[in-house]
Amino acid sequence: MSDFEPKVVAFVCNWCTYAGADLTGTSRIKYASNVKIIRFPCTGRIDFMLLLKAFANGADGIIVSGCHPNDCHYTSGNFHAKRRWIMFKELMDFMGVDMNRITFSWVSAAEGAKWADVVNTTVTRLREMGPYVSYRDLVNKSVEEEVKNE
Amino acid sequence: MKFGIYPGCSLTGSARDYNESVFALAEAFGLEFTQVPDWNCCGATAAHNLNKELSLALPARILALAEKNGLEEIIVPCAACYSRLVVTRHELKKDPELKNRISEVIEMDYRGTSKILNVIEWIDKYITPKLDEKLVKPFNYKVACYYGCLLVRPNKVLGYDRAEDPQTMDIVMRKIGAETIDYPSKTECCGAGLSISRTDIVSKLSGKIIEDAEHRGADAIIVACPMCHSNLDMRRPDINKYWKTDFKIPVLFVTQAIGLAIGLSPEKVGLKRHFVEVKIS
Amino acid sequence: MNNLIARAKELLENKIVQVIVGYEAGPTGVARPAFITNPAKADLLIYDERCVQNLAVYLTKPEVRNLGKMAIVATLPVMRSIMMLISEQQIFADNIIVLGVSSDGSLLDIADIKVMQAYIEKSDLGNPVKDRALLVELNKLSKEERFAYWQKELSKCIKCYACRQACPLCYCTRCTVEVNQPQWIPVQSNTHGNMEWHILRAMHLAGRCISCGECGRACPVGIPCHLLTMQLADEVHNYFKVYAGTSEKMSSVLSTFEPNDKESFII
Amino acid sequence: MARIGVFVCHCGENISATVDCGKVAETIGKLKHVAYSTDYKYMCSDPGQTIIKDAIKEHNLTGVVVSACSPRMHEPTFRKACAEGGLNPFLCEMANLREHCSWVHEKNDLTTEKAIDIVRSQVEKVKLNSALQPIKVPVTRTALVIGGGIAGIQSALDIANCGHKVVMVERSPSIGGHMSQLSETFPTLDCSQCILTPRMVEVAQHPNITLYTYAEIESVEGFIGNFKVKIRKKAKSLDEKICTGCGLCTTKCPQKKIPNEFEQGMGMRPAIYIPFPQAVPNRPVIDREHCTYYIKGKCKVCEIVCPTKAIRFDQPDEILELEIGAIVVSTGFDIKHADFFPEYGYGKYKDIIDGLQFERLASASGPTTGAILRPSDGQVPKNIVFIACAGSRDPAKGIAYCSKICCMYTAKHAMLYKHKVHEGKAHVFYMDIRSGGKNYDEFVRRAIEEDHVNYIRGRVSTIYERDGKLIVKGVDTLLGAQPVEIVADMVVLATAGIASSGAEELAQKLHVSYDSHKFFAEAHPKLKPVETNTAGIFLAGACQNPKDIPDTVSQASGAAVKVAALFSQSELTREPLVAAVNRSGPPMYSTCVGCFLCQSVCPYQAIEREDFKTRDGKIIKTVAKINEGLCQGCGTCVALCRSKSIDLQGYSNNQVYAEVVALLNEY
Repeated sequence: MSDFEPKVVAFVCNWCTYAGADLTGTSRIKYASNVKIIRFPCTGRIDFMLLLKAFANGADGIIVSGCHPNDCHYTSGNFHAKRRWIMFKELMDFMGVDMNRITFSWVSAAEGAKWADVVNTTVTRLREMGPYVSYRDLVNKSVEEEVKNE
Repeated sequence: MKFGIYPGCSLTGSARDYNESVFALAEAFGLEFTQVPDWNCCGATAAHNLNKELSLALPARILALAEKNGLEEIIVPCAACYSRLVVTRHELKKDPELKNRISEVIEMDYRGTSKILNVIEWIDKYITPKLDEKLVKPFNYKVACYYGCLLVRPNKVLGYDRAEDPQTMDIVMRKIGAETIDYPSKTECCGAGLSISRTDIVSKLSGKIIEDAEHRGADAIIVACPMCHSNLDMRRPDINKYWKTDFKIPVLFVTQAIGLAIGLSPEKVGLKRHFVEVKIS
Repeated sequence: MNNLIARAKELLENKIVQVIVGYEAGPTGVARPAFITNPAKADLLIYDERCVQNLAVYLTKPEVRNLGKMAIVATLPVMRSIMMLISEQQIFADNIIVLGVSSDGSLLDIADIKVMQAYIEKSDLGNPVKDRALLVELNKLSKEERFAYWQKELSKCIKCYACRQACPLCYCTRCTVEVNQPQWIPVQSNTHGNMEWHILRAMHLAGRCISCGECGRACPVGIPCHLLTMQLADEVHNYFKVYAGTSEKMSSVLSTFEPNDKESFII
Repeated sequence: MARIGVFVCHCGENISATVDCGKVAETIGKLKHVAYSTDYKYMCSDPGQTIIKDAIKEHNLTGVVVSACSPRMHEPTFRKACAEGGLNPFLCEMANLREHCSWVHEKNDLTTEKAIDIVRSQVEKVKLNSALQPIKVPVTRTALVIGGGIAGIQSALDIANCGHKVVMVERSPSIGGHMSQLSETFPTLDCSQCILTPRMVEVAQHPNITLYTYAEIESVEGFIGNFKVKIRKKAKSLDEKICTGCGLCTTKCPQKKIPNEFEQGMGMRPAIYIPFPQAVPNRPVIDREHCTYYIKGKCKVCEIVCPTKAIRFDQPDEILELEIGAIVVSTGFDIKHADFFPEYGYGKYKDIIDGLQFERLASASGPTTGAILRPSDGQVPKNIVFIACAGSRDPAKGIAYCSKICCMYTAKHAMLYKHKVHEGKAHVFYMDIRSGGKNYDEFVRRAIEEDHVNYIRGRVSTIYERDGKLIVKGVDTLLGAQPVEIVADMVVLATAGIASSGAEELAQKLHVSYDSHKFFAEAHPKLKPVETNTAGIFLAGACQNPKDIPDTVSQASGAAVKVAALFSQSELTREPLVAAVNRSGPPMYSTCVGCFLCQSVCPYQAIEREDFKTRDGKIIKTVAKINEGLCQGCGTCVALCRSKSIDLQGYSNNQVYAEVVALLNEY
């Protein structure tokens, strides 16, 4: 377990966090290579189903990040996203899905260092938590169920 | 409707004149009070300088007692007591955790359901509506209404009248026939509790308040706070000595002025207890 | 009840409406929905404790709509559903007459939407009492226990989508589960796919669920799936201080925002 | 069958120092549908771009992934290269191997593996890209300028001089705005009217400008290039074509006791009035609220005296409907008045006035013809106090912002006073002197050093009247917080600038956002200060925040250029990365069920309704429709849509889904 490296997918908006991660690069700040970024125009575009798809496809953790409140390039996408994540988080908690596997953050285009920090903190936490077996088992078990049914 | 009254220390001591006039008015208008049973000190200016929890627990106990005895409204004639009670209600409302802690300290359940009225609110609600029919001797004087600090401040907590140039007492006084003057010293500091320890400061500050009223041609200063009254009235010799003046302007409680206007005798409203003579024509 | 029948007759006879949507007793005595177009048949209408189904589900069905202007026997959840459907522009207030029934079965005088709104506003809008108790129990469990609980429950799901069909607010003509570009929800019924379906359903009802519990009642295998949407209805009220279905002008919690919405998990 | 080309850039050594670019190209080259994969030192260089262009032709590529730096850096470069190579530019994606990989990780196998994952996800995405065409929107080349102050005047003239039609709407009876009320202007002390009135006349006479005064915006619909605007022309109660503006009616009107708005209430005007002598248009209007005829039903003196019989008592309001291409909002500002200040007597002291009232006192055309006389008794004040930051920079009063113009005009006021009352004493209480601007600080220094204005750094706690004098109590913080008491004859408050009344309602009609103080919000505080978040609507002047004349005029010209640029072509071209609601044949027409929850999430009001009807006009179904002219492509509606009926070009459900799957799975 000690050499476990979590797979992390980051869902970020183009205008703040993607640009912030660009700044991390330009500033040559190093962070864990476990994270892979998917670019969206806005946090408002991020469908909660995509997060489930990431877990189902083997992600051990997820980062969702966008513009700070009031900084949205589209003025309000992040506010809508915030409400969506509040609901999603409460539902996941209620269903027993471990929300410690998802980091929600606001990282602006100027916060290159914060981005590195968000990634590193998340990866460190996930290393301790280990692979997301319970969700993956669900998928694997489901495959087995089908095989049995057939 | 059962009213409570919380007299506090001054109404039973140095401000008996105030107490008498409040009760005289109540009697004249057929209103009855129940004193909050087993009441204690409100903490006044001393407690909140020493210990925040104590300064909240003391008034909270008074309020809890009022609730326990089914007093939906309590009138608090002393402005300092009024301020402490309202501030406590405010603090406990915004912090439920603190409320629970204080409830434990006073060993009583505090809910914050009793309404707290200052003397002018009480007058506005119960006296003013019937004032016209009872008015027999219009108070035909030019008066300076002096509110002091605790009746209107902190404005955000009390939410009562305007913080600068308050008007409620002026309106009541005009109703009984008085002419109210434009009086910028309305909320200036009288020196308050320094009355004992630094009488010189009180003399200086209260002197300015009196000078301004006299200068503007007032016949009387009207107050609604026992502390203000004692500083402006009882300390008059000190003030005159400090300023080398001979200010003679009398200082009346708003309840006394109303009492006179509805025909109560000067004795009945406690005027004889004043240090500065109140000459009634 | 006689009032209800009389009113129904009057509405049909005077051609104010073409159909009454209500309850009648089925052959085995179980209450079932009735669509009464003939005034003579209005006597079939019943309203008693057997009548639990949320009839609002029929308001958006073309088969019922095509019958013409309708009157509907409406309990509180039905009224709230109607509010939601009006606010989401699925039905028009002018096209419907509400035959409100109170919890004790008496006919209410719901003259218009304003009256209905006033009635809704003074009612208890929280989840039904028995479901509240279930939610409290579930919330007491540890995360792992809850995960196990839902896995066990959801493994039973056969993806019949009765929960969706019974819900007055699942009125989409094409559901996400029918989208295969991309295949958001696996077609087969397996625990993982079932779970994603129920998450999707609950999220789509977040801020919209009016706590009628119809989805749970409709489930043929007894999954308490209504608890998912009811939990969110509670959370909606916790966070945003609103209950769904209280006004015809209501905008859904997830399609609006306040700049100072509070949360504690975004870093 | 997709044929993807992958081009891995070394970026000199920026990428290749930590990522094995050769290995990336080789691994990716083995993927299904990847027809060509290569690496090169500098992909963005001319030879690099040539590699791409040649490969597109040679391998008949259907998509390109350039694996290099951030798309925020070079996406336009490579999309252009693809277009030149004959591939639709929107079939090109970038994998960010530099900022998101090589620069932030150590050199090791994991880093190269991550690079491969990133490229693979872009390959999967680009397979699903569609060839998109830029969106063309027609443009109506007529601008609407709302507000006829100096900002509106400047914008209108600049746009009109570019040869475009302009409609100017002003709600008061004359254009000119606050600038026409000013006496002299800082820092040059030239007369405001002298520099403004020629421009007002120019507006009235310009062949390209149509002026509607005493008119307001009723409603605004549509989008950039294609607004439909309704204007309410309030009844002036006279026929403007016949009226000669002789003004006889205004002298004969028996009702003369209406506070004159132009004089800031320091003079009176009749019910039929021309706001000021230089007004444009120079025609009177009847103020129906105060006119005796409208109140009591009789009078009609103006009708009797009018030599041309121009009075029309029964004239109705008129609604005009105009097609507009762009809108400049220049509704200006108001100021707080003395009654806003409890500590200064809630406005009860006549000799405490605000800055605009002082302007009128100092103005040669004002109520005192330029003499500084105090309102209470008409005496010349010997001792005058100016209080800067009255209300501004005071969170306790709800106005945390700096009103920007007060420091300068207070210095000007003090100076004007000293120039007129030589023996008088002028005191200024200030918090800081903010005099950034060309020749501004020199101006303030002149007031202090040459005109000997007494500047006191500190706030004024209270003002009250005693024996006919105003007692000003303050503090001098530069003298160790020493209390200061000044016995003044008059006090001038430099009160906070606030949004013009009705700004909020107008913003809502325009669907433009505004801040908590009701000032209109710019699209970006630094890089888009003239634009709003609604395309085609621009801001000029103090409707955005308090501004002085030079700033206002500059911004007004800036807004005019934005409008002129928009009008430079008959069609508007926009990036096609917008949302779309699906369509299909009858009977479905669309999977959209018409709940319109998407309408309330859209920040741009880009979602409209489309009805599908039978031949006899009966509505079968109403579904959402995206206005491509307005949509900015945020995609919030896409994620909200329950039936997945909306999708976003460039970030489609299919594309992002494929990205997630590809990032996590090796093939």
